[in-house]
Amino acid sequence: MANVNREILRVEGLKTHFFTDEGVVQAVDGVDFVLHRGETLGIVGESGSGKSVTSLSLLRLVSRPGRIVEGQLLFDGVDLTSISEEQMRAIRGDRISMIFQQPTTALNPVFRVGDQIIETLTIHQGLQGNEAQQRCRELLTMVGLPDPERRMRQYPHELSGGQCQRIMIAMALACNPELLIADEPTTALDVTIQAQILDLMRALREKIDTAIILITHDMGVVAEMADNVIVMYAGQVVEYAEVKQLFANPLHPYTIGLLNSMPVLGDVRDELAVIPGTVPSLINPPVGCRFAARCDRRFERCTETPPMVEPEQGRRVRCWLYR
Amino acid sequence: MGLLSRRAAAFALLALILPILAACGGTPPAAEPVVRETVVVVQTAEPIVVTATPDPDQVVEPTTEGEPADEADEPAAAAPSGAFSTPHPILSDVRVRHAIAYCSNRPELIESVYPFLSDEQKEELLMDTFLPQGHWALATENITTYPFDLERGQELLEEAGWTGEPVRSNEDGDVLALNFTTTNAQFRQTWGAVFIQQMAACGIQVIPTYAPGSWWFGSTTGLARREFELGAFAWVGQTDPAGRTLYACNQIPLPENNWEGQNYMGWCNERASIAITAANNTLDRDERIRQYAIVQEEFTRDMVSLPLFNRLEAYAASNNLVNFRADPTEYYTANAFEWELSDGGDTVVIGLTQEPATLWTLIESAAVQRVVSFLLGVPATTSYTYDFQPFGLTQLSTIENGAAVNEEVEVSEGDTVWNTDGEAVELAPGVEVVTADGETVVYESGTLTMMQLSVTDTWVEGLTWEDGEPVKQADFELAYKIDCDPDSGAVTLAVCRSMADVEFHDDVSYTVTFYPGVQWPTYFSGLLTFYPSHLVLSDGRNLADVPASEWSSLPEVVESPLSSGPYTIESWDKGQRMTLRANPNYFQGEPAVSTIIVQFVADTNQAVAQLLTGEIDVLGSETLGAGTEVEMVIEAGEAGTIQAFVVPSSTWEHVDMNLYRR
Amino acid sequence: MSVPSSAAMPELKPARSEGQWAIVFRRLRRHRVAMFCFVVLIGMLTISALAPLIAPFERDEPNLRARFLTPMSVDNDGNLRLLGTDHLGRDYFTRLLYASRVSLGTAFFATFLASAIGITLGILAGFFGGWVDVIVSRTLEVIASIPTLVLLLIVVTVFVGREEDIPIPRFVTSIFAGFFAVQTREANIVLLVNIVLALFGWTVTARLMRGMAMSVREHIYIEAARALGASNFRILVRHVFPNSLPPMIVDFTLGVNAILLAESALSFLGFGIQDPTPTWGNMLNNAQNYMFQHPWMPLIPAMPILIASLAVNYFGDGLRDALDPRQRG
Amino acid sequence: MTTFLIRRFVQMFFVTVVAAFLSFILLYLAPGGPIDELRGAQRQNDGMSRVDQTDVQRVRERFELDFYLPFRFSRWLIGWPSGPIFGAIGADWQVGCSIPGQVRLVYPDGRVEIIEEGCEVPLTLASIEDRRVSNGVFFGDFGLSQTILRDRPVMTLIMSRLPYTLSLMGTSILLSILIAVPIGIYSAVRQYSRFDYTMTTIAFIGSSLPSFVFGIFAILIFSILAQRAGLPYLPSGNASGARDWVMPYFGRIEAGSLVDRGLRFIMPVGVLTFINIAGWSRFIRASMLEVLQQDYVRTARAKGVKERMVIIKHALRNALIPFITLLAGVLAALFGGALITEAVFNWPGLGRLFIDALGRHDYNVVMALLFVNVVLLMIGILIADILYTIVDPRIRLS
Repeated sequence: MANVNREILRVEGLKTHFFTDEGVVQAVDGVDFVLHRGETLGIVGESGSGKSVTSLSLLRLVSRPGRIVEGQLLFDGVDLTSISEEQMRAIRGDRISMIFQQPTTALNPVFRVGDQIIETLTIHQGLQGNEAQQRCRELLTMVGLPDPERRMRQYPHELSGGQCQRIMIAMALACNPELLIADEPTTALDVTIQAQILDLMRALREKIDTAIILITHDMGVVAEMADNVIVMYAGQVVEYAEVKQLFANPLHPYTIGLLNSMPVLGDVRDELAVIPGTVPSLINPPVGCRFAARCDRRFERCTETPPMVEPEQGRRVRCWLYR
Repeated sequence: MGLLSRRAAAFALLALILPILAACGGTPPAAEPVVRETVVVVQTAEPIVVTATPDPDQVVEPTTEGEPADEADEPAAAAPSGAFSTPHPILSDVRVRHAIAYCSNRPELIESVYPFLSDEQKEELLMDTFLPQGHWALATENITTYPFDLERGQELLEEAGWTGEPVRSNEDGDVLALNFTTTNAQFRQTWGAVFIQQMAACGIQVIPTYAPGSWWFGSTTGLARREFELGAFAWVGQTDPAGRTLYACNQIPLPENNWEGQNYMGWCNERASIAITAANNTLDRDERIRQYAIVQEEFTRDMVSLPLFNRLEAYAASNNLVNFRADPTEYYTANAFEWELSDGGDTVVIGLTQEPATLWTLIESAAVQRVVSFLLGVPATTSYTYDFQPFGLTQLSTIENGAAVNEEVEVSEGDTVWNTDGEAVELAPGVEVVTADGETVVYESGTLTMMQLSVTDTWVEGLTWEDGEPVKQADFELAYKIDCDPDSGAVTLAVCRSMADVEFHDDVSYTVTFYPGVQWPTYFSGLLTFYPSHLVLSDGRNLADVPASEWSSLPEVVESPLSSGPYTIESWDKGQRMTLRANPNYFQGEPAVSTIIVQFVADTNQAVAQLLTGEIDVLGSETLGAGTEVEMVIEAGEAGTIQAFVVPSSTWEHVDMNLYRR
Repeated sequence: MSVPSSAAMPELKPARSEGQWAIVFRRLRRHRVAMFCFVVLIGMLTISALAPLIAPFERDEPNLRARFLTPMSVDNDGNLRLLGTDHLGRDYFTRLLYASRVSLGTAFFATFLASAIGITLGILAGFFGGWVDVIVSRTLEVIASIPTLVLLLIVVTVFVGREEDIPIPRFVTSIFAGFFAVQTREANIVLLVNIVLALFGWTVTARLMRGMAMSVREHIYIEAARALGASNFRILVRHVFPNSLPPMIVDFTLGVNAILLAESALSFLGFGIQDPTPTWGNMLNNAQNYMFQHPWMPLIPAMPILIASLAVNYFGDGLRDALDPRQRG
Repeated sequence: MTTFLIRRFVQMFFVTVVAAFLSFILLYLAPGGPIDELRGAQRQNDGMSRVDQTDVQRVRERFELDFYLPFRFSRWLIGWPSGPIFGAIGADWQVGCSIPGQVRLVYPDGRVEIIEEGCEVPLTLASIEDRRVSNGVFFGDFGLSQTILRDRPVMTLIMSRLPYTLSLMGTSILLSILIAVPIGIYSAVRQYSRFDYTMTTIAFIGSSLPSFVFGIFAILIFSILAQRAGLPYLPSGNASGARDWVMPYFGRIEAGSLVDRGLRFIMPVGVLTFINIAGWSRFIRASMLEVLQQDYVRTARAKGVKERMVIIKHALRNALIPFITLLAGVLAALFGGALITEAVFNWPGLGRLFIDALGRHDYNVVMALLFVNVVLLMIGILIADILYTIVDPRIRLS
C-alpha cells in the first residue's frame, strides 16, 4: 500500500440502526473500509442497501430514529463518533462536504444561491462581504457556470437541475474539503447533463486533491469515476475491489447480477437482466448470507453467516464461494 | 372575467333561492279557479270588520257543557266556509279542554320554575282568570276554577270517548296527541317539560316544539298564523285590563281578515264578546268591573285558554342601598331620587342588559330606555302596584275629582268624530261609531249623541331644568308640537290624532279636548310633557326652531338631553356606561346619591358575576329575567351578600287552545 | 445506464409486498394513542347506539324533588344518579347517553354530508377547471368571506320553526328519527341543523380537494388512462378519488371536531337543536345558567365533548402520521 | 404584477358585492324585524298606543322596508335611487311599495282568504326625493344606525368600539404568534418528546371545547371563586371599571387606571390567546415537520450550519410560508372581533356590537360590519398573496 500515510478515512465496524416502532432496522450492519487522499471510492448497491445511510453516518447526519450504534469513523486520525457535536459541525462542510441526489430540492428555495454558497464560506472561513462575493464568483466560475454575477442573485427554482448540481458542487468545494461525499450526484439529471457533471467532478478532483466517496447505483458512473468500489447489499459490504478488477472479474454473485443488469451500448435487449426478488427486510434480516434468497448459486453453507474473505490482494468478498 | 362572475352570481342566487322556495312551503295550493277581488285597503291594523268578520252563526263556538260535540266525526258537514272552520278534532270538545285544565297541576308547574317558594307564595302566583290576584277587575263569583284533579280529568276524557293506556285513543283509533308550541326560553322549556309529564299522567300525549321567539311571535309566523294546537306564551298584565283584541269575536286572526286580531284560540262566545267590547267603551269603573266579570265567567267556563301563574321578577341591590323599591308595574329608578347609601358611599352602579338606543323617550319605548329616562325627567304619574299615583301632576286628572269632564254631545254629519277603527273622521253615512249609551252604530243620517272627554292636567309648581331655568308654558307647547308631528319618528300618534283641541292656560296647566267618541281608559295619567324651549344648540339654533324631523339626530336631544329629573348626564361611553350626576336643581331637592353609573352588560351570566363581585350594585328584572337567575339572587340574598327583591310580576303564563284547524 | 430498482421508494422501505392500505393500518395499529382514541370513539358510538338499552331512566322524565343532584348521589326514591340530575331533575347520565347519539350522529353525518359536497365540487372544479372551477371557487369565496357563525345564525333563524315547511320526504325523517333515537318531530330540526352545518362546512374540503384533483390531473397516469380511452367519469372515480382519499380522511376527522364545536356554539347562542332533544351542546348551554350555584353542572356535558373531540383529534393525528409516506417504519 | 392586481381587484369587487347582496337578502329574510316588534308592542295594548297603518308605514319607511329589495340594496351600496334622475327623469318609476295591496281570494268551495298582493300605493322616484339617504357604502358612508344608536351615524358607533376590538384582537393575535410559533417549532424539532406530547394535548384541549366554556370557567375560577376565597381576583368583565375597587393584598385600584384596564384585559386576551395558540402551534408544528424532512435542511446541516440556525434560518422561513394563508384572515379578525368571547366578557368591541345589532335588527350596523369584514378579508388575501411572492421566490403573481 503505497499511500498508507495518506489515509484520510478509516471506517471500522460501522453499524447504524433505526429504532422504529416495528423493530430495529439494521440499515448499516458492519461496514469497514479505508480511504486515502485523492482516492475515489465508489459505493454501489440497490436502494435500501444502506449506502446512503453509510454516507450520512460519516457526517453524523442520520436523523432519528436512526443512530450509529457501533464502530469507529477515524477521519484523519480522529474518531468522528466520539467528538462533540460542535466539533463535528465544524468539520461538516469544511473538511468533509457532501453533494446530494436531488440538486433542486437540496437547495433552499427561499434563498439566493449565492447566499447559500457564501453561508458556507462565512461559517468556516469567516469570509464576509466583498471577499465572500469574490470567492463565490470564483467557485461558480470553477464549476463552469457562466455569468456568475447573475447566477448568484438567482433562486434555485430559476436554475435547471444541472445548474443546481453545479451550485451544490461549488458549495461543497467552497472550503476545499479533504473528503467529498457525493450521494448519487447524477441520478436526478438527464443523461447529457450527467456526463457534464461527471466531467466536472473529474476535473475538479484533479485540481483539488480531495478524496471522494461516490455513492451510486449506476455501475457506469462507478466505472468512469472510481478507483475502488464497495458493493453493498442489505446493510453490509459484500465486495471490495479495485474498479478494473471488479468489472473484469466480479466475485460476489450479487455483483455479477448488478453488472449483468447494466445496459451495454449498442445492445438492443428489451429488458435488462434483473435480479429476481427484492432486498430483504432489515428488521429481521435472514440468518446466514443475506443475499442467499436471491442468489442463483446458493448452497447449504449459505444459511451460515459468511465472513469477509480476501481471495486476492486488496480484494475482499463476503461469500462462502470463496472460502 | 365579467361573464364568469355573472355566472358565479347566478349560481349563488340559485343556491339562495332554493331554500327560499323551500321555506315558502313545498306544496302550492291546488290549481283551482279562484275569484280575485281587490280589497280596499283598510287604513288601520284593526281587522277588516265589515268585509271579513266571520258569520257568528257559523263560527260561534259550537259546544256547551253537557252537549257532546261530534264534529270530529263529520267535520266537512259542519264546516262553514273559510279557513279555520274545521273544529279541532280534540280541542273543540269542551270536555277535553276541561280535562286538560283538571290534569294540570299548576302548583307543580310553579314548583318547577320557582322551587324556592313556600306553598303560600305559590298560591299567590296562581291565576284562575286572565287577571292577576288583587287586580281591581278580577271576578270572584261565577267563575269556574280548576284545581288539580286527576280523576276528574280522566273521567272527562273517558266521557269524551278517549280511552286506553298509556296514551288514550278514541273509537276510530285516533291517538289523543297534541302539539305543544312555545318559545325556546329555558323558563318555558322547564315548566313545559313538567306540563308534558302531567298530561301524560292523564293519558294525553303532548309533543313539544320549542321554537325561537322570532318565529313564534313573528308577524307572519307561528302564533300570528295560529300554527299551534296548544300554545304557551305570556301576556303582560296592565293596570287597565283591556283585552278586547284578545277575546272578542271579531278579533280572530283569519286569512279572510288578513290575520288581524289576537284571539288566537278562535274563541267566539257572543256574551263574552259583547261584554268585553262594552267594558272597553266606558270610563265608568263599576260598569267595567261588571262587564269584565261576564267575560271572566265565560272565559273560565269555556276554558279556551288555561291561565297558569304570574311570573316572578327578581331585583337585586347591594346591601348598602337604602330605599330601593321593586314593583311589578313601575320601574325601579322611578324613586331613584330617594335612594341613599347607608355606608356613606356616593356611587350606585346599575347594570342594564342593553344600551338605550336614544334618550329621547318619544321614539323609544324599551325598558332600558325607561330605566334611564326616569333619572332624567319628571313623569306625570307613577304606576306602582297596578294603580296610578300623581307625581309631576298635582293630582290625577279624573272625572271624579273634576279635573276631567266627560259630556254627551250631539254630533251630525260633517263633524269630526272618533270611529270604531280608531280614526278621527268626518261623520258621514257608513261611519261606525260608539254612541253615548255604549252601542256601536253605523251612521246614516241625522244626529247622534256621543261622549266627549276633556281633561285638564295641572303640573306641580317649581319644576326646573338642570340649568335652573323654570319649566314654562312654551315648554309644553313645544312638546305638543313636536310629539304630535309625524316627522318626529314617534311610534304611535293615536292620542295626538284623537285630540280635538289643546288649550294652554299657564306654566303648569292645559286642557285637552278629545273628539267625540274618544274614551281613553287612562286619560287621567298626564297627556303632554315638556321640552326645553330655551335650549340653544351647539350650532347656534334654538331648539324650538328645529323641525321635528331633525330631533332624533340631535345630540342635545338623544345623547345628552337637558335634564329636569333627579340626575343629569355627565358622560356616555358608547357600549360601556353612562355616568349621571345628582341634579341640584331637581324640584324634590338634590338626591343623596351623588353619582349613578349605568353599566351595560349584555350577558346575564356576566351581569350576575359582576353583581357577585361587587362591580354592580343594582340589577333589575329586565336583566335577571324570570328564570334561572331568580333563584340565584334569592340565595345570594339569603346569604346576605346582596338585597334580593322578588315580586310577582305582571306577566302571566298561559296555554292557549286552538279550537279550529286550518 | 442504470440499475432498475425501486428508485422512487425511500431508502429503508421494506419489501413492497404489502398494499399501501395495509401499511397504513399496520402503522396506525402501532400508534398507541391513536388506537386508544379509536377504541374510545368506537366505545362512545357503541354506547350511543345502545343508549335506550343502557339508560337507567326515561330521557325526559323530570323529578322535581331530585333537582341539581350532584354526581353519585342517591335521589329520594333511592335511585343512584350516576352523573347527577339537571335543573328539572332529569337524569344526567341518561340524557348524556341519548345526547351522544344526537351529537355524535350530527357530527359524523353533517361532516359526511359536507365532505360529500366538498369532494364532489372540489373534484369537479379541480379536474375540469374552466368555468366549473370559477363557479365553485367564487361560491367558495363568497361563503368563506362571511363569518361562518354569522351565516349559521341567520340561516338557522330563517328556518328553525319552519322546518315542517321544508320538503323533506317523510321516510327520510323517519330514518333519521330512528338513527338519532328521537321523535319524528324532533328529527326534522336535527336534520335541518345537520344540513345547515353541512352546507357551510364544505368549503375547506372543497378547496383541499380541488388542489388535489388539479395535481392528480397533471399526473402522468391520468394522461395514460385518458389515452386508453377512459371516460372523464371513469378517471374521476378510479384515479382522482382514490388518490385524494388519505388527506380527505384526515380532513374528515377535523371536520367532525369542528361540527361538534359548531353545534355547541349554536346552542350557546340559543339556536341549534332544542331541548328536550338532548345534545351535548344544549345540555352544556343549559348547565352554564346554573354554574354559579352548581359549578359542577357544566362539567358533566363538557366532558363528553372534550373526550370525543380529543379522541377524534388524536385519532386524526395518528392517521395523518400513518398516511404520511415519509414517515419511517 | 399590474395585470394581476387589476384582475384581483375586479374579482374582489364581484365577490364583495355578491357576498354583501347575499348577506343583505339573508338579513332581511330573517324573521323578526321592526314590523314584528311594532306589532309586538301593540299586543294587548290599551288603545292609546295603538298602531295604525300610517304608523306601520312610517316604520317601513324608516327601515326602508317599502323599497323593493334590489333598490334597497343599491341605496345602501351607492345611495341610489334618491330621487328622479337629473331631477326629472323617471319621476313615476316605481321602486317600491308604500302600501301593499290586498286581494281577497274566493275559492270555489267558499273559502275566503285575504292575501297581500300587488301594490296599492307605489313608491316612485318622485316620492322618495325628500328621504334621507346615505351616500352609499361605496363612497364610505355607512348610513345611520337604526336601533342601536338611533339616527346617529353607524361610523360613530363603529369608531366607539373599534379601539377595544383592535386592542383585544391585536394583543391576543400578537401574543398567540409569539407563543405559538416557538411552541410549534420546538414540538416539531422534538417530535414525540414529552414536551411535544404535552403541547399536543394542551392544543387539542384548546380546540376541543367551545370558546364560551373557557370563558365562563375563567370567570368562575378567577373572579367569583377567587374573590370568595379572599384571594386577589380578576374583574369578570368590562374594559374598564365603573368605579374604584379593592383587590385583596394589592389595595385600591382606581377605575379606568392602567392597572384596572390591564387586569380586565387579562382574561379575554388569555382565553383568545389560548384558543389561537392551540390551533396555530399545531399548524406550525405540522408545517415545520414537513420542512424538517426536506433535503435542503439536510444540506444546511451538511454545510456545518449550527442547528439553531438550521431551524431558525433554513427551516422556519419555509415553514412560515403556509402560515401566511392563516394570517390572511387576521386583518378581518382584528376588525371583526371575537363574537363569543366579547359577549362572555362584556368587552365593548365590535363582535358584541354585531351580535347586538343582529338581535335588534339594526340592518345598517350589521351590514356595515359584514361589509368591512368582507373587504378586509379580501384585502387580507391580497396581502397574503403579495406576501407569498416576497417570502417565497418560487411564486410569481401572474
